[in-house]
Amino acid sequence: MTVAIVGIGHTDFRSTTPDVSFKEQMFEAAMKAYQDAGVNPRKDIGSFITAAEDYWEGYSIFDEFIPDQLGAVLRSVCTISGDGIQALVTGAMQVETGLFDIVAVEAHSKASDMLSFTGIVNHALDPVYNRSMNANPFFIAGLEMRKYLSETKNTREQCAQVVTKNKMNALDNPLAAYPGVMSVDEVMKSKMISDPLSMRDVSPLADGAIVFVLASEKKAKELSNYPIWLKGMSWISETPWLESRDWSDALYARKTAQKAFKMAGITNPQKQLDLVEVDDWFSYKELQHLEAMGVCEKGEAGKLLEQGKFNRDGDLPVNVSGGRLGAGNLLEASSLQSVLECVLQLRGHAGKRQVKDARTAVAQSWRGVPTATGSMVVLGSEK
Amino acid sequence: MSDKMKEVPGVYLRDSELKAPDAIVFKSRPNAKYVWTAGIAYSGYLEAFKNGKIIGRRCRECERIIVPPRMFCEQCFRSTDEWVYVKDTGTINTFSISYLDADANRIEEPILVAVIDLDGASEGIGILHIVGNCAPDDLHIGMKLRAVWKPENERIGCVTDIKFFEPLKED
Amino acid sequence: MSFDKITNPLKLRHLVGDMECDYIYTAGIAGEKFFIALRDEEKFLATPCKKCDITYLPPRMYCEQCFSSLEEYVEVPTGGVVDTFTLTYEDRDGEPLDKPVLVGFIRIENTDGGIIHQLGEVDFDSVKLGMPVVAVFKDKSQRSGGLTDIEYFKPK
Amino acid sequence: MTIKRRVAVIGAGITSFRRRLKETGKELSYHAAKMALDSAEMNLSEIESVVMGTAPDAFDGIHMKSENLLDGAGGTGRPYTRPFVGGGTGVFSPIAGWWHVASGLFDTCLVVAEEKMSPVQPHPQTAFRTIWDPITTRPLNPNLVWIFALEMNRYMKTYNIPKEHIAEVAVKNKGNALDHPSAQLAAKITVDDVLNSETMVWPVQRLDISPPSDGAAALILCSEEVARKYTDAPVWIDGVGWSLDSSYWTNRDLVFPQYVAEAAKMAYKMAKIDDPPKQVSFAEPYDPFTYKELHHMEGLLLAKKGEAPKMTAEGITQRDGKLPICPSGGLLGVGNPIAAAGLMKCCEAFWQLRNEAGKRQVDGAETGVCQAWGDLMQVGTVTVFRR
Repeated sequence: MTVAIVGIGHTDFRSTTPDVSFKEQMFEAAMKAYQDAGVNPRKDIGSFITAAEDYWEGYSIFDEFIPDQLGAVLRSVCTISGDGIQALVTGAMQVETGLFDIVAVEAHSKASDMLSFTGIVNHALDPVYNRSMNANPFFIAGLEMRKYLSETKNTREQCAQVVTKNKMNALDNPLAAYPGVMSVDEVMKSKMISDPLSMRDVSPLADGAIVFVLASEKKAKELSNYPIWLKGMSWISETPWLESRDWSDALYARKTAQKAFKMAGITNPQKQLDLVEVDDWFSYKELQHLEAMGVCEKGEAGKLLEQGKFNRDGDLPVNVSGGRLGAGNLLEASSLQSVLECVLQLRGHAGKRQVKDARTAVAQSWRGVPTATGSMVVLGSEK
Repeated sequence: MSDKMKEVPGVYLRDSELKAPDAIVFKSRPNAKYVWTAGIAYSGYLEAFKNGKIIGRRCRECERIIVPPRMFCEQCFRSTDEWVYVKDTGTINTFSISYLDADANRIEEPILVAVIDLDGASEGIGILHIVGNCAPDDLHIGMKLRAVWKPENERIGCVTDIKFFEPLKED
Repeated sequence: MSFDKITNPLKLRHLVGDMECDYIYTAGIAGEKFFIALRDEEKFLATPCKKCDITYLPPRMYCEQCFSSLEEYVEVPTGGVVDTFTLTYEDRDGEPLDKPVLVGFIRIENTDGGIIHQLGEVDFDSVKLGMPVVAVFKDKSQRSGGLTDIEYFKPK
Repeated sequence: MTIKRRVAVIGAGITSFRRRLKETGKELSYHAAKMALDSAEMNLSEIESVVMGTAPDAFDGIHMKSENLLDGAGGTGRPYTRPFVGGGTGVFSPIAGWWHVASGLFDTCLVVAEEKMSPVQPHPQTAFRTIWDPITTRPLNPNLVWIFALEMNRYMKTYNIPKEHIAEVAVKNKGNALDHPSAQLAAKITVDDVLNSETMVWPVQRLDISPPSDGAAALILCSEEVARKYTDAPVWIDGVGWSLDSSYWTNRDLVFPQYVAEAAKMAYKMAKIDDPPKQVSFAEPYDPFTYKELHHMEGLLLAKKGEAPKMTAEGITQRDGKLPICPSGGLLGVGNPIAAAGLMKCCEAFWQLRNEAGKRQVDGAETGVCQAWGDLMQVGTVTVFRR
């Protein structure tokens, strides 16, 4: 692949944004991204892609409402009803075909427009087999967390440490919606949602928009002094049937990592990667994803976390941005938040939280309950 | 289908079978509630409605006045520059006569629907609304209309603060 | 980045609404067979894929791994083991429940699948992973075709 | 613009289209995908990527519905994506499949489109209540047909089109559908039947509208190298185009579908077509309403502005005419499970170009164009197929 990210734009992430519509939010992120890339969307950009889901937005056919504020009227525009990274790789594929030189990719969250988030998640469950129980759909995470912890011998305390680490990391991320100094005890004693999953194990929702400008190799070199290259990419869906799940292994993360690492020539992730942004929709997911990706052995992540290896100054910093737990759960846009962090780090623009000599980074995502869909991109400052 | 393949799969299910007492079916209604943020442009738009006026935005680059207002010009891709009131009169760009309600049920008294190009806005800038005080047969493209507002104390800042548009009698 | 913004919070407007409709879902070809056997005969039917050596429960019309059409339905026990479980404190809308629900994933014997259902006649503290459980069916008169025809799974 | 590599279609599958089918969405997807694989004599194991095309979640009544559907589409354990452009999705999904293969990232892609509109009660229309802007439009309590009637009226008035000419589209398509085994509303009707049918939203009458349906369709896409292994008669995707116009549809002139024209120009440029009426042997423009077929013929530059109705009245667009339009029977005849209906058109192009369309076969089919339309009268998706 020879596609690079040459422009980034974003809003702040906030628990609520009553002052702007999703369109005005997108407009701000798009304006900044085009400015950053030095492109005019009305002339230079061939294709525009948004990641969005109707029920997150409260509109059927949300695709209707995206072109104007992206400068995309009467151009090639589409929605990917999926994760932000799926939209990003769609853009990369479009560039690779030779059809376009420059593509814009957008994802956002206007989660605060939802008054019944849990009810909406419940509506994602299979209507025949999984909706009859009157339980918060996060029971699925409760089931998975118990099985995962029991099989790996990782502990609830270690999951709580993921929360404290990510909120702490978010303190140095000016975009983050949920930075904080939270003790392990404060996580452990928080209200139970679905035992062993407690309230603080769940990432809190936030609003925000992110736009990237992608370009072919030739254009990237013209446009940017610091193009960030997509060196590996992969996205996999595993069975949607909860009844066929393994319940402890994140198979989608295992398979995406194998493929993306192979593409990027990564054979020893711990050594070759300078930072990793993994999905932490739920605290245990960070540990589960790290193990599935092969960053460490199954059952090792909790221990390594305790040893500080995943801290910002550790051997392999994980979720320096704060992840979903610290920066806020931006729904489909959270994976682009992870990519954004990687790009800032690889450009050397991450300010106080800059990881030294960052050259190769990974952003990994999961679409949340009840899915088993995950994506990954490997990014590098060198081609 | 290809002439090589002879059968198309799919088992037709009648409404009566679906609703039979022993049918294996699952019913549900989602809890999917929202509070859509109007944002800058639409908050201004609704505020104007409350005051009995229609407001748009001007883009100084293409010099268009656009309604409904937006904070960005989709043609020039830049921020629009200022608020501009337009008139509450206009011309029918196109119309239709509906014998269906929102759930596709038949209604006796048809609803007259029109896109109304507003006076004072740029050419071709219209809004969707209902037409009243008009016989269906009298409706025509190019017809001049004016807004009929609800009384001030009934206006809440909603497009329905205009009850409907009615034919403008030319004197 | 709009040039103009709103500085008076009282002028910020919102509209409330929903995206709700009533839905009736069919159980499908395999689902209908499964639920009729469950309702009328207190039986679990599964569909084996011989090629992949997977026995699906709930039964499927096709094998999702190799796409073989699955036409043979076999009866399997109405019990299995607790593969994992959780105690849920909130209802499907995220509101607190009067009494938390004990939910398990029960791996059904002789199959590669299972059923997510409530666990009964057992305390949260006494449930163990791997514990054998069996389905308790509702009275025939109360069954309507669906997993709700099972009251819960109880320890064997 | 140099396209990295050519993409072939080597298999197609379809279910029956009906008001309601017993199968779940997954099962419908499976039926279509399996038929497509069988027709290509291919196993699922040879599929490297999967694209799912399906219209709004509010029909099936499942949030993130593509996740729920994926095992039926062969998505388990594979890269699986759902591109979405409203009603345009059916013809857009093979475009997404095209970039999966043309990019060089995958050698094969299974493209499936599914729609189950029947779960919505009391009528699928109810799910359309939520497609509107909640600030400017929803308070007016609109019905979806309103806006199409507005567009139709604008089109008729501008070019002075007699309703009789528009009615010919329903007569032709429902008649063509008599030869399509999936068809839901195939019938031998007359222009008078259309003109005398109940008025829904004037000028739209009952027989101007395609029905809501359940159904699924599928295509197998692959690289040239793979295609040669499986068949001597691949069909090529030689042009793709898509375009989305402004959401502010009351600020646009509805008389001409500029978005379709932009998409068509993009696709024709790629396919090196400079005189579409001469170089296109048949077309499957999107026809959820009678006038839309005509509107779209003009958008596809197959007819001059305002002239498609006359061409239709003259019989040029009949299956044995000079430019056959919707030889499948279209949405008006075969049915309208939204995304699946769009992909049905692409399946038709595949069968026509392979000379496998049986009684529906068009003579000398060399190049076929499929097009779909959607959102708020806003999106055009165009694919050019060649033998």
